[in-house]
Amino acid sequence: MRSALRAAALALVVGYCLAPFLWQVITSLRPTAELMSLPPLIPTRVTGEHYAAIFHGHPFLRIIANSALVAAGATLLALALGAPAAFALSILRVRGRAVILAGVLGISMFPPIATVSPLFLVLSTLGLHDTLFALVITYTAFSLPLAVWLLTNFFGAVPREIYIAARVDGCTAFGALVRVVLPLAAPGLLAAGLLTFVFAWNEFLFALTFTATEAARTVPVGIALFPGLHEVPYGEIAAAAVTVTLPVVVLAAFFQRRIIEGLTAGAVKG
Amino acid sequence: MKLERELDRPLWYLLPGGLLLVVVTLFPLGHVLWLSLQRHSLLHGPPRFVGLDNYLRLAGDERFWNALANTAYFAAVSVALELALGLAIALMIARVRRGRRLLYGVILLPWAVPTAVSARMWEWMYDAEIGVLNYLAGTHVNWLGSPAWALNAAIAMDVWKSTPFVVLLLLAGLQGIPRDVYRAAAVDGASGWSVLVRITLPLLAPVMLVALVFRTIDAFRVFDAIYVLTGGGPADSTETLSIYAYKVLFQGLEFGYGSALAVSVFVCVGLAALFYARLMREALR
Amino acid sequence: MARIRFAGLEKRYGAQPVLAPLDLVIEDGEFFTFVGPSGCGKSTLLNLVAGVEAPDAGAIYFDDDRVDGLAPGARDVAMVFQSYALYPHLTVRENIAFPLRVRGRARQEIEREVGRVAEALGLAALLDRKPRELSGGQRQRVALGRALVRRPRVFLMDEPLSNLDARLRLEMREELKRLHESYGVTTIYVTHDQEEAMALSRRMAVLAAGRVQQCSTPQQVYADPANLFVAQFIGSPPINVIGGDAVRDVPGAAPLLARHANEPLVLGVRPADVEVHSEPHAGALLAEVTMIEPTGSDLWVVGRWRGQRIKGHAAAGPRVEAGATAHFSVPPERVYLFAADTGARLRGE
Amino acid sequence: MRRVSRGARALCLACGAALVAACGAGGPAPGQTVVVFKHGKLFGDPAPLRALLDEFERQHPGVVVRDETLPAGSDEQHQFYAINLQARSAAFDVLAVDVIWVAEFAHAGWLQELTRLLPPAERAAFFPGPIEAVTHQGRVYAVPWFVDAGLLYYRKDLLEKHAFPVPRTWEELVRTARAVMAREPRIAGFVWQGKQYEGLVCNALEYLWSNGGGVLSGGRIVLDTPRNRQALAFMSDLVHRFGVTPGSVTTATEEPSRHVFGQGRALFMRNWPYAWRLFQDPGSRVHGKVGVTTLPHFEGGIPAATLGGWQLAVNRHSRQAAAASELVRHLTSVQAQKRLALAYGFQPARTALYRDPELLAAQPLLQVLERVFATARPRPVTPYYVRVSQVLQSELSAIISGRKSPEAALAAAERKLRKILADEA
Repeated sequence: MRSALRAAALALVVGYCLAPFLWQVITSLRPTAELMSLPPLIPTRVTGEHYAAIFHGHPFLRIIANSALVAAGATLLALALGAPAAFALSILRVRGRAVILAGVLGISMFPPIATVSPLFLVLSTLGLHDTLFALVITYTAFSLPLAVWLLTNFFGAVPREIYIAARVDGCTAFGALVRVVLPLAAPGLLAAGLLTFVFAWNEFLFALTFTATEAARTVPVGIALFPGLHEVPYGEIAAAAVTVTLPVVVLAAFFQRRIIEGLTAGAVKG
Repeated sequence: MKLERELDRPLWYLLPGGLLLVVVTLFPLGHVLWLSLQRHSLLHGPPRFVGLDNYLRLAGDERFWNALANTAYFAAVSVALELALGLAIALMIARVRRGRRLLYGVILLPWAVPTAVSARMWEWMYDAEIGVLNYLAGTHVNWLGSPAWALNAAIAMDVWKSTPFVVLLLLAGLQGIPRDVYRAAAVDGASGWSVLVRITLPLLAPVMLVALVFRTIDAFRVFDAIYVLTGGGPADSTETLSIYAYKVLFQGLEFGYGSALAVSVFVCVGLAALFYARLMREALR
Repeated sequence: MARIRFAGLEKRYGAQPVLAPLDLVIEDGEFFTFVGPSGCGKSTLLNLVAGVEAPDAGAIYFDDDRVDGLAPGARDVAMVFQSYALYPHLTVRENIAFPLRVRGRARQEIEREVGRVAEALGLAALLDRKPRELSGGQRQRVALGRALVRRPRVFLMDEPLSNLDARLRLEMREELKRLHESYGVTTIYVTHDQEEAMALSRRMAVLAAGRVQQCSTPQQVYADPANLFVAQFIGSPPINVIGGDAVRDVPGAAPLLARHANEPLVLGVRPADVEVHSEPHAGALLAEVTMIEPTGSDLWVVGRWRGQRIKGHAAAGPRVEAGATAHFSVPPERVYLFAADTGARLRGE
Repeated sequence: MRRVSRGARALCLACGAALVAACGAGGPAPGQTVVVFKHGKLFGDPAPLRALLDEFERQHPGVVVRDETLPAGSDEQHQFYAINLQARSAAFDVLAVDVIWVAEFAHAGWLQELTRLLPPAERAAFFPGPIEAVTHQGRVYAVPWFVDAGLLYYRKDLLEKHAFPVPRTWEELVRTARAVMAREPRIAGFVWQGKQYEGLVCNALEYLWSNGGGVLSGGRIVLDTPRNRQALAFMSDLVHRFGVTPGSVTTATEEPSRHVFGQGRALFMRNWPYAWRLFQDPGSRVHGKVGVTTLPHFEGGIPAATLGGWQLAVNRHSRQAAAASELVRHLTSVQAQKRLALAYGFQPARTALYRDPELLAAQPLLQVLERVFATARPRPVTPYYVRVSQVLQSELSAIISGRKSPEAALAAAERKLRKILADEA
């Protein structure tokens, strides 16, 4: 009996998590005529018109490309800046590292609203308004604290003797970082990178304020402000939402062990 | 051999990251604090130093207090639900072996979907006339349109989106508990319930606390969900601090008063963080 | 090769001295050991020579070159660690080749050198394995290979054998000695195992609380300890120590005591020099036997004399039973005298 | 900084290059003055507008007109102009300004005075509402370009079927709606925009004005009056007492209400003229069944509609003010407005065009729209409109969501608006 109960509970959990997304998929395949009427829960016939529409009418491909570029850029930069910092904090054991780490964690708590207006003013006057560059820099800065925190934990797992061995074998400190520490902490880099990517892929407030046209508009803003002047195409919004969710879901499912490692390393050691 | 002094000082490694953080985070925060002491509206002439006027206006602004109340309510209820639901789900799936990867993938889905996108999904489901929730429940509730329901509808969406995060943390915490602790409990004849209360929960407390901190701070910063779902309406019943600050800053273009609002959000988040930091230190002792 | 000279080398962690000023010379090609209990500063000294830590005062010279300012990689020093510190993500071949590749040596040269060292250490069959697929002994040999391959001026070994099981440890000890003889690289060996130190080193220094207690050949340190600490630390089973008034009653000690009549004294005699007889024996102490320890090659007897513990070596003849009494002979010429307060060695002229 | 890996450095260069490229095409040829015309994205083929600009270039040799678009969102355009004008930018010369910004921008000293283009004699050629919107302290700061206003859509077929005339007063509308709702299955009486946003202010003002009330009079807040209370009570009763408007009005903007009416599930609708064109589509479920007229008014009140649309102004910091003014005159001329009306379905700001046979043939709706635009009134013309609107939005939303009584909401709104005006003075 217990196993039946457990199976039912599991089904409930899976249903709870999937239902909204499944309904979105159904809506995206529902013909426009049936879109607004609900008696038929499952559409009588399935149509790909909405998927065609979003890539035809709206610069949707460009928006997805923007998001991917910004998220990848921010991830690379966050790792490129975060790894050396974490290396200094964990293996080089810089003095005052507990204070630095606490400060970094403090910064990660900043609410975006607190810094969005001055950033907006500065970026506008620098003519960086509505550019991908502005988003990359902002996202890197806002995901750096978490990245440094995670990487410090992951680098901490690398035995110190191995670093000393590399130094004695002739590497400079930087050489040891690149040749020995980074390869060994690769899973950590991947976990931190993934979390940064998902953060940048999901971010909304900065994207909303810093972008104006599809030159830099990202997915969350693109979908939030999807309707044109006159149209609220619910079918197309559903299609857009599904199109945007799939890659991230695949990413998450594929790298889920890494993501969980990242979350736990960050949190459990928190 | 010449005396080659290797530049090994660690500070060089902290410099690039630190510089970026200062320029893009600390400096703007300082700038906001400075702006909040000025009467700086883009539309009405050059900025003028006015000291604490903005904060006095803040204290007297009933819309600020309404936003603060909404934010606190949103944070308290959403975090409580997320922890309870998260714990239940974590305990339920902790011992699943078959199809564990698939299960984790499904659970990760809500967390992976951008909040703005899931807000559009839920807005479609919440529609009073053609929404699926009303259709399935046979009700005709104006979820996003009535002051009584709107904020709770937003909370429900946030719970759907953030519970996976809590589940994953707690699962990690559960895996952290060594197997033989449970074997010892079994030997001692402890039953399911007492194992949960006397062993699992106490050992899970630190991780639950971490989940609590992360979620509370995120909940206080909520913006995306509300902006897309209701825009703060109806009748300001879902207007949170971030939303009100955004309206003052980017619609009214009043950067002085808007900055004071932004500072208030920062203070709330700071207080919550400090409160939890102290709680965490006690819990760990 | 290199002649290592420490000139007033000193290291403190905050105000707490970790290594008192050290002046010492290690000859070229010598196998020199620092031995002492954990926390005595021996690992710090090794780190100073390796360049991983910087001294607070003093200098280190390899021949005439001052090296304490140099980066670890620039000192041409090789190091073997207690935990082996192999690169887990690299194969055995890549591990051994690592120091050469980092220095940008040519590919053929690297292959040749790695082959040579692998042959010498019997690792030829394991070259393509990853460290986690090897046994403790094999990993230790790979660590040695990584150190040998670059023909360093100095070898540093930080308790390399302590992670191995007892039998393998003895085997590796012989291998280390053989390798040293064939390569003759100046080696600084650090261990807490005094037996190992004595077996391996040409000269050794006993360290305690960051200060060198004695520095000379193993035989000298064993036979002529500079103070009570050295006497107790070196030699197993540990030296018998008799203190208090009982010292004066030890037969045969009189001539030694003559010159130090009024000082509080401590007397030490090595169990190996004490023979135990069931019948009375000239110059022997009568003690009640508390425990018998057979070790195959010989039989150790532990007794209680005037409330103090004494251990001796049972000679052939009738067996001595626990609980009975026995005679522990103390040869005056094998007795050491120490000042009770400072532990300094007192020598009779 | 050798630590930053080559990857990161390459990335920064790539973004930097993208930034430079985005700055726009090459500079003008020497000796030519370039007039930059900045405006919101026009939905439709850009060619007709370009043709007008080319014509201007032919008439003014040596002048080149560059046309730059902004995103459609009103907030975003507002931010863009405010940021650049406050920073005294001269990157654009002619700008298309929403009706509610003119007073704000003029007060901030960002617009060139254009009274010369629109002397009092010439103003009669335009509808009175837009003229009032572009005048600040007696001086003209923009020329109306095209006009928008709130309309009443009704189901001609259902009114004929149940023999009801087109309602002239709000009371009549409610009576008709309730009667038809009783006989027609699953149909809403009257749908409009009630979400807490700018649209709600447009809807509410139409009740206030049509009952003789309002917000501002002579620069002073006159809100908490019996007429206004009666008007907003009616607005609330549409939902809570008469049941003519569904409760979901509190989340409705232009599109959702247009969907409900377009699906044939509503008798009356308040919306902008753009919806009419969508109902002309043969595929629409209400094709041929829709009538349009001016919005009803209260007994003894006057018809009124909230004014929308765009005006053309000249940037105060523009270095080619003369050429820019000429461009404004050209684009707001009768011929230009006619061609734009034909190309994009804009409603001209000049009254004469509403009797132009060619235009009437293309857009029969213009006949009705003429009467509507004649009664169209701008939202309270004040430099602090954005703050005024934010207060109105939340108080009006409180009324229709039943959270506050009209009396309480109006009292609170009056107090807050007074404070804003005192604060800003």
